[in-house]
Amino acid sequence: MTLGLIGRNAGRLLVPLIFIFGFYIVVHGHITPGGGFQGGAVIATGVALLLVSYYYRDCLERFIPITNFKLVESAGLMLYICTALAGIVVGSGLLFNWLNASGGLFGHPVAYGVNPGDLFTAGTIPILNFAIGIEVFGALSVVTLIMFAGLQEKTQQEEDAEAAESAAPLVSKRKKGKGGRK
Amino acid sequence: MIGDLITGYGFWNPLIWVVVMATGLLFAWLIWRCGESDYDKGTEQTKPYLSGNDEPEKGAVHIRGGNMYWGFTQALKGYYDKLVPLHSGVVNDYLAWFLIGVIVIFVVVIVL
Amino acid sequence: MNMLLDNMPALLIAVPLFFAFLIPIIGKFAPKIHDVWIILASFVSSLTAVITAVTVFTKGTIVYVFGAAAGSPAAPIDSGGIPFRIIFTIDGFCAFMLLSAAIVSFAVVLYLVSSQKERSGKSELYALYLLLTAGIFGMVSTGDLFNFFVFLEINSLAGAALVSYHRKGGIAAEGALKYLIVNTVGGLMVLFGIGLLYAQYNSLNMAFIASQMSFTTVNIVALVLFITALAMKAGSVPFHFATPDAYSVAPSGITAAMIVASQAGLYGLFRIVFTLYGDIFNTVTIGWVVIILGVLSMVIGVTMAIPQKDVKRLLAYHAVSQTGYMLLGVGVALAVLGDPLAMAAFGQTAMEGGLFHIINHAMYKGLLFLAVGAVIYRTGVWSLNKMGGLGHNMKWTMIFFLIGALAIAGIPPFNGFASKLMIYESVFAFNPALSIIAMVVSILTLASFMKVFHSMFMGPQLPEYAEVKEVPKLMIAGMVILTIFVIGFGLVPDLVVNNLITPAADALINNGAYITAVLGGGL
Amino acid sequence: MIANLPFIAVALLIGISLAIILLKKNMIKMVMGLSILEGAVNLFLVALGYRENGIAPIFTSAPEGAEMVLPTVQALTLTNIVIGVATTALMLALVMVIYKKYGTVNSNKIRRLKE
Amino acid sequence: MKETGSIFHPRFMIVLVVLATLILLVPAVGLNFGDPITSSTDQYYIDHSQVETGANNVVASIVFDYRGFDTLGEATVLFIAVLGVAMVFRRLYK
Repeated sequence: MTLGLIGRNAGRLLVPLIFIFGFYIVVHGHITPGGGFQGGAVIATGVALLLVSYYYRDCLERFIPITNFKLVESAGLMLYICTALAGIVVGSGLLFNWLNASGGLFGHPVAYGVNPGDLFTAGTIPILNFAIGIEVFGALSVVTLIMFAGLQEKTQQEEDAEAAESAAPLVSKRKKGKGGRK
Repeated sequence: MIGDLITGYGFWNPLIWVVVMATGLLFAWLIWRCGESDYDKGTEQTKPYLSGNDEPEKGAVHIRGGNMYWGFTQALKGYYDKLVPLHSGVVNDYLAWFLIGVIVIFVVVIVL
Repeated sequence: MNMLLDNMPALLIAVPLFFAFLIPIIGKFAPKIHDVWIILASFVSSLTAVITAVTVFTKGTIVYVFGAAAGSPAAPIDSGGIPFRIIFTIDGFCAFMLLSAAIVSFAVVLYLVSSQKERSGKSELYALYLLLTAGIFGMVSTGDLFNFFVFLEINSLAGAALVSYHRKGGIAAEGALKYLIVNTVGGLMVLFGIGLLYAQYNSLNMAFIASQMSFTTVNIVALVLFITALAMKAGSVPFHFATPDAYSVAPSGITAAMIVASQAGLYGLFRIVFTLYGDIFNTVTIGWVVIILGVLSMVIGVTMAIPQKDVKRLLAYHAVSQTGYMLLGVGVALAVLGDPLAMAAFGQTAMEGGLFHIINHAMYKGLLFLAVGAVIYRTGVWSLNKMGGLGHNMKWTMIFFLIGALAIAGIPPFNGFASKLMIYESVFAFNPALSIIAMVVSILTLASFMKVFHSMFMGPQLPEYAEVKEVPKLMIAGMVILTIFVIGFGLVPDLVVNNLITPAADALINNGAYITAVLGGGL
Repeated sequence: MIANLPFIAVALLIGISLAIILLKKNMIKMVMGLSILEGAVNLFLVALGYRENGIAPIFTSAPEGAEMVLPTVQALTLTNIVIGVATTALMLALVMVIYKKYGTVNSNKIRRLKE
Repeated sequence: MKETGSIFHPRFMIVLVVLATLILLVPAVGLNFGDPITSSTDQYYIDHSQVETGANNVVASIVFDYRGFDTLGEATVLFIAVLGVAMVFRRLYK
């Protein structure tokens, strides 16, 4: 079950554009409207588009398994919490904005008041934006994928495995799944 | 003293309680020792006497959980007949109870 | 080392989150170290909680500012004395709740690792369990209302997801869905109330709002929403319906942790009623509302428990019933809050009894759920009608269950008696009828546990359970930890009351200290 | 009172969502009602922060000297939206499992846990 | 005991909803739209966020700096949702 030629090609054309647009929203989160959540959600829309234009089992499962998306999500969260913990390491509180006005990465001197904006300002905020962008992208993609997979009918083998699991261990003469409930 | 819990009316000391209980048990044990000593294990004396009938099978004697307090629930039948259906298991009802709570508490707090 | 100690309140949340976020990566690359990882994670996070609590009890209230440079106060001068960052305010009551959560969560982990050995989806289970712990820690230590809401949602979602762990033919998903829907509505109502407060005081900080609190109709609406939604989280009648549904299908270890999770809702209720609204409002009315909720919970909880046939559902109804005791004790204190004479005579004792019951309930109800879970682990049966004679094969489990049952029924010398005694005597001075109801409920509790104990462990050995063995040692270890606290708190209640409960009660009654700790003495 | 039209709209939206979750028996519709409830609370939060003739609180290429609307509530709304997404996802997953096992999404029939 | 489910009549439910909506209409009387009673905290954010965080977007500076801890919690909520969904469907995608 896939879409027709037009659908698939439209998906193929649009997905890179969606990804780039989402990435733009993520990186410019601290100077324009937008940020990690919004950009991550836009990127996840691209994944959803792939999902409807190509079928789950045909495309996504082969190239990017669900567990990899979970790793992506986990990586985003780790980036967030490590940036937060670095605040403790440099001698301040958790989530301290230790990169701001440091002169280095994202530490450019800031122009105050109304200004056109500089990408390399705001210290840890772009990093955290990026982390949240990765996290939201991974999370929404994996939720979409799993729920899509959940729509499918189960095979008999899976049913058996599940029934075997839901029966508690030990005791031979137990009726499966009753558990003494009405 | 360690263990004294002042409750406003007096005090409660579990350590004294434990000591008193232990003494009581000691006395009980002493009294028990004074009993008959010609009670032998493994003879006819230890077998249950059920008016001469055979002893029933083990699983049949056990009083199952569902049968206990049957009398209690039966005596309070009117109460339980009203109470048990309230736990209907429908989510809509749960939220309706929440709204009832909000309204009633709001009225109570506003009026009083 | 000093750096770590200074940042302990932050690590309280950061450590479990850090360990939990790594679990999917571990599940992918090294699934064998799962068990070690979760035990380590839980140990470290419980250790941070205990260290934080001890620091609070020895040095006084901790105020921790997130994201600030080192040494900056919560309410800087240049902001006009407004705390504009998220802060953690950990006073005696918070520390007390932290301690109870830390003990139960560590004991449950030992149990859980052993009891879920054979099952799939462990990576998710462990991560969610850690996040549930983090949610409880966050709820009880935050000083910011919106942050409280966020942790409330973490708590609800992690709880609901954990409830659906065993499938049981869809019945677990049903319990989880009911729990989740009810708690989501509650959470959104809490957020609506937070919005109402924010609209008037333009701040989300509890201490700042408490210092500005005034008597307006909008505040009453917010108070009503807070009371109902948090009572629903705590599982008080008539908002308790989802509680037995969820508890009866959750894995037993998880249920023990969810007891603490629901008590975090109770914490929020007490904190908001006392600290935010304690000065301005007519506390007699609110106190009586809390008392009525408590009495209803006690009576309906225990009477619904008696005819139950499913053992975990029975225990869940007892959890509702015991929540009533806490509400009763604290409600009496709330009703006499404006009367210093009555407060000194019995209000303080009622409050201490109610708070003492929180930690006692966490311990013995956790123990009971673990013991019942051990029986279910070996037999695979929930129904009391099918059990019997298990005392022959599971002696240790029987002993632990007996201790828990005696404690919950208020039999000396276990801890339930000490707190119940304090509640009875102080409530008797307030209103004798309430005290008598509490005693009758206690008797019914004993009767109900007689039934459970008899039908599970007593009687001749049944043929279908001839092969049942004692549970693994790690599960026993989890129960032993809780048993030590049940017996210890029962034998030296005065030490616990003087060192843990009195600071907690003082922290609730004296909300000026809370405000001063955050805003400084200037205001 | 009529100047407070957004707040009235919030109350009415909450009323609509409560009516949905109380009266509809279809679980999917109940989840939709919860989404409306969450949207209503979000609307309330954002409406709290509005100032007359305020602009978005972003300094990039903003008009000089204009008053800005309150930014905190916008941040809170952002957070609450994501929490709402997470809740909805979990609820829908549970409804899917229930539908698989029970064969229905009618809340009157999803009551094996009762009494 | 009837087996039809809900114990409340729909009409009663509608009365409940109407009463609850009336309670929630109280803020519409007590608050002013477009004119916040006080704006001390927010004015502080607007005035100082550029200096303190270097971000032009005040909302971003609140979300990731002043209230960054909330954002961590909210990312955790999303993580929980993913774990929960993965756990519920754990048999289906491996």
